[in-house]
Amino acid sequence: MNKVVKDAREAIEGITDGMTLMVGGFGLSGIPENCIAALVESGVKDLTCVSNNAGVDDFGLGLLLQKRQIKKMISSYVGENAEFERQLLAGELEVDLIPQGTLAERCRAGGAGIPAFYVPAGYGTEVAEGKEVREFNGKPHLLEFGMVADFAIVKAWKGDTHGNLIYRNTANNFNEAMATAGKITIAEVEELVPFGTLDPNQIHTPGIYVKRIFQGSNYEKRIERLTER
Amino acid sequence: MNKVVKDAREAIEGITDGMTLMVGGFGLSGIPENCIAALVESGVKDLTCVSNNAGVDDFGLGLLLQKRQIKKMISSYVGENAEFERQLLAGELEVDLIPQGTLAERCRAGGAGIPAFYVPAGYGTEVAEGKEVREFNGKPHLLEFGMVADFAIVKAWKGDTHGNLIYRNTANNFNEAMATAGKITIAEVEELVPFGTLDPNQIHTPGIYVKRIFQGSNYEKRIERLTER
Amino acid sequence: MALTKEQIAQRIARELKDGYYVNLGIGIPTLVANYIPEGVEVTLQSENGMLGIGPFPLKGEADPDLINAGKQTVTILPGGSFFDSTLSFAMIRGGHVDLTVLGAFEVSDKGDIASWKIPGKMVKGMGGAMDLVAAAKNIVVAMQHTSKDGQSKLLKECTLPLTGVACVKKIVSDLAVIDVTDQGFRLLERAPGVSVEDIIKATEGRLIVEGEIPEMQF
Amino acid sequence: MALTKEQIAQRIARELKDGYYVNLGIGIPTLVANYIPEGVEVTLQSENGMLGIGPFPLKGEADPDLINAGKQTVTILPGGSFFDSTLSFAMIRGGHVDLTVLGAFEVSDKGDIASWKIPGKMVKGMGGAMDLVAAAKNIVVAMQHTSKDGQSKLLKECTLPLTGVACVKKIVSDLAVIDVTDQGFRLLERAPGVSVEDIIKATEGRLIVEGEIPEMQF
Repeated sequence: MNKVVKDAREAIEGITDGMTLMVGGFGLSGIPENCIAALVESGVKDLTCVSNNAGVDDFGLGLLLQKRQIKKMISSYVGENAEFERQLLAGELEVDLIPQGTLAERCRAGGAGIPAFYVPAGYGTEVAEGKEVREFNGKPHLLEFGMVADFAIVKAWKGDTHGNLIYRNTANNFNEAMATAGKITIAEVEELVPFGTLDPNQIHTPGIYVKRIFQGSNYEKRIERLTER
Repeated sequence: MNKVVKDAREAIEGITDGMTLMVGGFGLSGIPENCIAALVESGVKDLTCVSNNAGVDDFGLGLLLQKRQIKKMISSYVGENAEFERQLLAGELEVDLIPQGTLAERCRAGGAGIPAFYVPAGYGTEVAEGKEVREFNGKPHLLEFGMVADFAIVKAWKGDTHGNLIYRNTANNFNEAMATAGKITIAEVEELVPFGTLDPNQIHTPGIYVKRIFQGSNYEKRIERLTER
Repeated sequence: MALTKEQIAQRIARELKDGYYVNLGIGIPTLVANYIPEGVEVTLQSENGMLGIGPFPLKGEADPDLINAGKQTVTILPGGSFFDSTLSFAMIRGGHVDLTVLGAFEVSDKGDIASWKIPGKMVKGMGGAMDLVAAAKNIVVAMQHTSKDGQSKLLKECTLPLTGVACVKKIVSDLAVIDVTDQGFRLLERAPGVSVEDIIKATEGRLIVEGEIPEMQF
Repeated sequence: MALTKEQIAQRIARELKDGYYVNLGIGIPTLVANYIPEGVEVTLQSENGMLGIGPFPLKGEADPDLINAGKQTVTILPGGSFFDSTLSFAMIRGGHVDLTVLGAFEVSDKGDIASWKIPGKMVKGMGGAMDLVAAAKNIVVAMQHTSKDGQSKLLKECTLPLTGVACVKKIVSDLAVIDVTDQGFRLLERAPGVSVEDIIKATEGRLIVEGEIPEMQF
């Protein structure tokens, strides 16, 4: 069992044009900075990215948008990005907007072998268009489908050489669900430790889900909205 | 916000004849010993118990079976209990056997506001009788329903006065899912600590799910199959 | 005098009960946290994965790993917890959050809400709003009663794309406190110095006015 | 000579590949852990909520909070993890477990398996078996080829209540190693001293025998 790779460049090997990627993070918090940089460098294109947000103009997935490497975004909120807006209005980019809880649950379901499930969110709105409606306990629900990706790319605080991951604070967000839903899951961590050093009761993502892991470098961890007392 | 109760007797107040209870534990590991004892003492009857197992003859839910307080068991495996067998064969007890993963997921779904979902487990078996079948990706699946209980009774290792819970090792099992699915959730813990003393990144069950909590006493923590090297 | 944003928040804060778990949306709803009544302990949920939102960090103490759903740096209070987005929405969808406060562009007298999209303008996405309105037990909307050019935002039917249907329970606008009932809007309180007539004029949807309508006190 | 239970386990262990995550059922499958080949690192999953099952505890060191799916006290290896039943079956159902080894009363030549219930006798329940067989990528069955009175357990159709349909990929019995193919059972290896004729006689379901059938080496 050898999951440890040298760096982001080695980690993203096999990601090719047209693939679907899940990318963890909420806003700029908990995003896999190293892998995003490596994807930009690789020039891979026509990507479908499943990610709650689309970064900002010059950071996060915004860097891939700038280079026009993304064909389609599947997100819940994309409102912090002028280049995104330009590409969308110019018809250069497809967007599939999904309620945030449904997006999280679809990733979780994909990883959990649940092909479909019912939720109330979106009933009666344009999100419901073309979806099956069914009533439970007198309340209408939509049928939503589990989702998997060719690669899931997540960022954790600590990880071990067996691929066990621990997230920190609200930087967990979508990472935990997406880690379960990649055909191949890549984890970049701030600190890579030998297996056996993490408390087995505190692991958020068990190593079974992670195929490749490396310790990232030069984390910027940019704050999107610094707000102080 | 006051969730702390004195003991199991106070915790089970409001549990009345005919109610549905979820009871955490796998075998005799992670079972709410204090609450089970209090239920026996209370004499409440005609209970429907959702629990992976039914205890052994003289411990765990077996104690409630002995006193004939259980009308129906919803479980995945009930094979360690002679009194259970007697009552079942005598037609005194109803049993609904559910695949273990489906049982866990039904509790989780009930707590997560997901009224129904599809799983492959049980297709083509007697478990599928009367259930809707639907194919996804060429594979038949069964429609299963989320489940909630009047009360969920769980056992944790540590808990705080805000109801945050941490389980230990494999004593977590069904407790985490069931804690989310009780209209009222009762937690008994081996150690009750003041809120603010647990690491917010290590909490398995956030306090929002727990309405009543107390520190149990005299835990026997009986081992069902002692196996040593 | 129409209520200020702060007064809207202050009035909504009176809906809070001890022990409530509450999700506050972006904008006016966020201000509610500043007016939690004495003796009422409320736990704030942030849908990106935490319970127990605390005040903004002290200067220099912001943590990029600790933000709220509006992406602002925050702190966590003792007794709080962190979790992933799936569990966060599981607790929302499962009805474990007692009260959700959010803003709106429009609300209909059937409780429909439009709050996420203005066609022709930029589409930012619904974020967690559709999940919240579809599932919270109790939804209070903080909003302006009319647009800047005087058009009512409390309508028979919403004109903008919906966030959810038949879900809003209560509205606190700059002019009034209104319940949404099976028969339509029901006027409960009016802003200081605002007459019932003013409110009727500003409300396009069915509005029930019965008995004396008290003036809010601040 | 028919294989002993230990030899069945030993033969199954040869199916393990480095890095595999494996769920071992109760009985013979549990013994597989004793024969993991040199240089092959395998992580054992226990469906009650752990990865990295270690050996039984030393005398006096058993922990009531640390048991396997058979309710025996166990230990955890470095690099292992604990989780709840929901996540445990999410990883099983989601296909993250590479190999599942379990026992069976009967297997059909279509890969159906009966392993949980004998009508008229006590019904103990299916536990996690139905979840495991419905979802694992690769299911190997450890079983006796015939009943004590010589009846075949590798059948055209199972006679006992099913655990799952069309799911078994491979069988290691006391007589043979058999693949389950679209055309039925296919004989791969025979136990030392057991003839192809013996195996044909002991197999009621369709059995494909092509070319030389090697004898297992121990």
